[in-house]
Amino acid sequence: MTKTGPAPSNTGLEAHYRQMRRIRSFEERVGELFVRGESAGSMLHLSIGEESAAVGVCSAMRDGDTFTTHHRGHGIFLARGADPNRMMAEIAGKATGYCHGKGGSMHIADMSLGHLGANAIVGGGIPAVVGAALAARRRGTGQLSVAFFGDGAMGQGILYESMNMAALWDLPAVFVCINNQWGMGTRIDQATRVTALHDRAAAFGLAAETVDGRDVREVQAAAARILDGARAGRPGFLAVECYRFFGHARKDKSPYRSPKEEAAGRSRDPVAFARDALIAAGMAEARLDEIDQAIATEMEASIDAAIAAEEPPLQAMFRDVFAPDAPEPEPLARRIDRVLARD
Amino acid sequence: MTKTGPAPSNTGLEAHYRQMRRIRSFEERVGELFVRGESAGSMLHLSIGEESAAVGVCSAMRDGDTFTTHHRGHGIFLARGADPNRMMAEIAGKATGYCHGKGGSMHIADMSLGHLGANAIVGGGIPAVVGAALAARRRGTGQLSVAFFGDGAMGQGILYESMNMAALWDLPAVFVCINNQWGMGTRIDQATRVTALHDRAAAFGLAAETVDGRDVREVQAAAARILDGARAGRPGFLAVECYRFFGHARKDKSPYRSPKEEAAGRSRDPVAFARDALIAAGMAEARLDEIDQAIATEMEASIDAAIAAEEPPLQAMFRDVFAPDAPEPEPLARRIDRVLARD
Amino acid sequence: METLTYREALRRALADAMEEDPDVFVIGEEVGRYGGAYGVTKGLIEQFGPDRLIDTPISEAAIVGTGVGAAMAGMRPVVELMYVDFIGMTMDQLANQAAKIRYMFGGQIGVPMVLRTQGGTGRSAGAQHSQSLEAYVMHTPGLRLAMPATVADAYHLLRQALRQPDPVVFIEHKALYALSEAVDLAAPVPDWGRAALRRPGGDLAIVSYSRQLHHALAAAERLDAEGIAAAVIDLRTLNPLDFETVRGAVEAAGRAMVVSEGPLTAGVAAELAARISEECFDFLENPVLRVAGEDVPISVSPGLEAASVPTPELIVDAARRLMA
Amino acid sequence: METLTYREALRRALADAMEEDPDVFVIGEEVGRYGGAYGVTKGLIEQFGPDRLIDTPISEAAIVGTGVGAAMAGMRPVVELMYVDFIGMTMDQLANQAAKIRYMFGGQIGVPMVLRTQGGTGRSAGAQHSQSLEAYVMHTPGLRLAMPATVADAYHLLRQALRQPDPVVFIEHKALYALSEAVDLAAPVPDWGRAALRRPGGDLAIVSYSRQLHHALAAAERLDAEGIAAAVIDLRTLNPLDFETVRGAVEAAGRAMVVSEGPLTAGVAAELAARISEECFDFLENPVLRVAGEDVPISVSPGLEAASVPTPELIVDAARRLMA
Ligand SMILES: Cc1ncc(C[n+]2csc(CCOP(=O)(O)OP(=O)(O)O)c2C)c(N)n1
Ligand SMILES: Cc1ncc(C[n+]2csc(CCOP(=O)(O)OP(=O)(O)O)c2C)c(N)n1
Ligand SMILES: [Mg+2]
Ligand SMILES: [Mg+2]
Repeated sequence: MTKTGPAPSNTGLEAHYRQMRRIRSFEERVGELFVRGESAGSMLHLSIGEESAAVGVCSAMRDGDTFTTHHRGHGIFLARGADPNRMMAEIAGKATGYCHGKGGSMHIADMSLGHLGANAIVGGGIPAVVGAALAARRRGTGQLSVAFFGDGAMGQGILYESMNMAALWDLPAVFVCINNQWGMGTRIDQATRVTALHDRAAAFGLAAETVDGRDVREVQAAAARILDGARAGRPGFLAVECYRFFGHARKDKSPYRSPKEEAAGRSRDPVAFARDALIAAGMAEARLDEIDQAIATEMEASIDAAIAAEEPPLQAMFRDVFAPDAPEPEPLARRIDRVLARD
Repeated sequence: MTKTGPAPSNTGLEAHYRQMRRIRSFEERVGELFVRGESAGSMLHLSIGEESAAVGVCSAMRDGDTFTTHHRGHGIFLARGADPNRMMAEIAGKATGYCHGKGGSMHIADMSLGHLGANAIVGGGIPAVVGAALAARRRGTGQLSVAFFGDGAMGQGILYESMNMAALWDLPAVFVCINNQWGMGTRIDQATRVTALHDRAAAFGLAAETVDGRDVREVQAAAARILDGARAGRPGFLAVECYRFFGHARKDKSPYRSPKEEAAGRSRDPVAFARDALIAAGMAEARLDEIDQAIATEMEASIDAAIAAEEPPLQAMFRDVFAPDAPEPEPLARRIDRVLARD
Repeated sequence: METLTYREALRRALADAMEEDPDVFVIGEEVGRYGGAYGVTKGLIEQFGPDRLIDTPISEAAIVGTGVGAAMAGMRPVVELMYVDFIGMTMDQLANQAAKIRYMFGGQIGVPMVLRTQGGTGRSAGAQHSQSLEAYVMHTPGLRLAMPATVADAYHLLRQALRQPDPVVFIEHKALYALSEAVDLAAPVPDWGRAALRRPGGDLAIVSYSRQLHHALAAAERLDAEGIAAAVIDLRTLNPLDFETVRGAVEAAGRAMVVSEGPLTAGVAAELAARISEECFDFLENPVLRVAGEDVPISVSPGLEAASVPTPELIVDAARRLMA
Repeated sequence: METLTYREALRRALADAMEEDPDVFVIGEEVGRYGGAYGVTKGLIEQFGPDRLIDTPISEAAIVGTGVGAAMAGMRPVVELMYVDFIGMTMDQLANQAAKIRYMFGGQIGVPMVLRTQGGTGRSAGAQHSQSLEAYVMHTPGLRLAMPATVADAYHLLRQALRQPDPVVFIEHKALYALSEAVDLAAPVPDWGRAALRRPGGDLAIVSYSRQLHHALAAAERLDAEGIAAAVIDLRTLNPLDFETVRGAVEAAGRAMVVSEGPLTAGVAAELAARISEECFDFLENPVLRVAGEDVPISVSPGLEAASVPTPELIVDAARRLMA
């Protein structure tokens, strides 16, 4: 039975910067994988611009805590310790990926890191944290469970059902809305009349806050408040305000929004903000460049490894529909042979 | 195309009293139908104790307005002008009922009265009012559409999805929660942490109020505010606080709640309250007794007629799966004959 | 031997499983204080407390999702869906999440959740409370599906379901709760995934499950009096499907009928008939007959309701023609 | 004659219907400004305005419910569900409300709503964005189901669907949007509910629909070169189901195969195979073969994805064995 770990320590701005830079760099490589025609499909949702949400919240989590993410979850997963090589391989649909090439970008997971799964269904992963929190509370493990989702998921009824249950049962559950202002081509104010999202959570009895995502330290501080509360039995909600720098998925060029808006959004870059803050605090630019370079090299390697990796074998198709000791589904071709043998 | 009618006129306390008494009397007869073994099943949900919600809100509606109800909707339907005979026949599963005995208590409807249907799915009828309101707005009919549901439906995500869309589009839609404190054997505070339900609607941008259901005039006044606002494009939510006097369904004796609580709940009887108010305002008790007696006679007749009415013919089973000009599904027995004929 | 009802056997199975395994818990609407809409969990909250009989708000989708998360976190949730008719609100959590998690995540984890629910006609409960929706489940890769017809199976299949590493949809029949049988729960039962030959017979094989099994048995009894020996198979689980038992009976008899309460078109009866037709082709002397629910919603009128699904009379009648 | 893509034909059908009938409107996620996830509604908002191309929040259940209400109020909503995979969130509104309203309310009113969606494999979109879920719909009394395979049908079936008095689920195939064909939209087309014999042939009848029709046709072409004449039927609508056309081809050929992308078990192929087996029993020289999707979720790996559903090669191979 997993127990929760100690309070996180590596939470200074430099550590945050490194993590955010790793995410940025990884996502850029994902884009490259797509351009090189090596990704499995085009359903790649980059979290560039949202690094502070991932890093700020994840740095307030502890070992043993569990979480689910939405379709734009690479950054969150990295911030919780994912191996970029296995991630990239999964995104390329390869056998060496986290899910052996079956899941892909939108269905990546690692139980050993508490990642209960990314989800391609908007809102689909939210109620699982209620269940995980219930389990943690019953077993007294001290774990909490965090659901990460986008502003678009505020349209899904299951979120409210889940928040209501978490509040009713005082569960160690936290709902984190990464409000990047857009759900595909729909701006938040085109999806709802009230854009102060945390009011909704408060109306169900959750501790609820909204935080500006520009400064990762503020995100971390807000997340720490909300998470600590949840661990003590007061579930919470945190909206992190940021901006989706690029299109919805890799092919989308966002024709539905203005360059001016994009420029304004991108000017609130949490990675650049942290970099500037580090420099202002006396860190040498050269040192930062070194960090960036080391990260770029690490991430670059993941892309080559992913491209070189093996495709999953065809027989894998029948594996893991059910647990390994159960018979696998009979392949159609074999069934046809059998039926027509008519012996 | 239906247009909305003029503002309702017959809204004095005496008229309210009559309507509430009719509902009370009808529901008592429904209980009798059950006891006599003549109802179709035991899924009969009596609205005794909630008459002011039905009458208060419905009296603020206009001809042409549409509505959906939940499973406890007899009173609402009566308050909108239903024929008790056709209702009782439907509840008995008879051919003369509103739905020819196919729908029953939980699926009763009358399009000509704007009743878009009762629903046996908690929350199931809520989004239809968004669609009806959208249609009314587009056609400029002035109609509004009201969803009636219980406090239990506050647990259903589809309510929040629907309220969000109504608010986003400024629709003439109203959400009325008849908060009778119980959903089956679950008290409202066992289903949610925050029992101030209107806060949730406000968080989506609706005009939202809670009103005590004891005095029908107050319900009517609150409903008029909310409905007028909705007709002008500001959708609303109204919670009417009342008490479910009896069990959840006809067989339930409510062992899960205390006699003391029940006595307190029943002491807030809206019918008795209106009667007392009429007497206090100078109306003779004898006159009230006369009214009650006339209503009892009317309702008594509905039960006899329902019991005497014909069962639907078996062939009705295949009717109305699709529109009348389409072929009906082939009955199984005929199909078997055909298949085995092998000519 | 003891005499138990189907309802009591289910309750016993839950209680025994909860005794044995502290990770088992029940969650759903009215499962605790109320004791379940059909009384199955009555008394269990007194025995196991509110932490293990968790009453929920009316939030089917999130309840199933909660079960998924709890199962992933190592618990053994029994999620109760009050009526299978409400499955429509939960299909995403059931079919896109529970059913696919093991597969999508490359075998990292399973979802050992049991979704207990009940379906079928018999209570004048109308179109939204009387359906037989097992075909949706059977069609979904990744879900197991058990449908007990007998008191012993109410107990044993539920116990077995609670030992499966994958999600099991467990559909009871509302008209069977009061079924009372003398059972010896210690007697051997077929393994999980094995059908039971409930009655031997060499003239005709009738394949059924859940309440229709009893109609099939009643029909077989009457057919017997007419000199027609009908074998009756109780599938017990539709996934896994024990086709070998079906094959044996069908090939021996040369004539087959499948009986299901769900609507005919694209239903369970279609799968069974298709499979028998293809796999036992050379043995069939007559087409495989599908006796199933009419392709109509269920009416509240008791007369229409009863006529919407197979009756023993219809089965007898069809069997006679099939043998002619 | 003009050359159109399937996508353009759908767009044209929507535009023509909206021109003709002011009650027609489109509602769904990203249908307006974005032009639809697969670009079907691109440009329509400029032509018809945001009141008739209504962009919604991400609320599938309530969107379908909104369509139900609007249809009851006399409008003709076209509700777009971005992926058929999301149907799980809407099944209650679809199957308990839209499908049953006419029946439950004794014929008082219908729900003339078209639910447009798309499904199938072909884009490495993974387990939750690649399914073929038409069997859920086909199994539900009260729902019509259309699945166009050709450019002309993309147009005509959608126009016809928009004239139906009852709810129609209209499932496009994501791999067909770019299909381009020379069509004469003024030429006669089969009525609503009629299948089309896309290729005559007396040796074998292949029954299919949606994208698999093209695989079946490609297979028939190859089989022809081997001297096997396969008739290929495009069902066009699965409800109504034109069984007479199927019967004609099957009885003439004596051998039948059904091809569907949906999972094998309890799927559309099961219904078709069961029905052919029972109704054409005396004409069949071989079992009806079901060629369908494997009973597995769809992987994101392009190789596994492609292998999970029927290919022309598999159809050819199966046909050869069936003829042997
Ligand atoms: C249930 C469901 N509906 C619709 C979609 C299609 N879709 C995928 S992402 C998305 C937008 C989500 O927006 P948001 O939640 O804000 O996340 P973001 O993409 O901005 O990170 C939509 C509509 C989906 N995948 N699942
Ligand atoms: C979706 C759904 N879930 C559960 C039920 C079973 N059920 C019927 S009524 C009810 C309680 C509803 O409570 P509330 O909404 O407060 O209405 P009330 O009965 O108090 O009028 C429940 C749980 C149902 N019919 N539909
Ligand atoms: Mg967003
Ligand atoms: Mg209530």
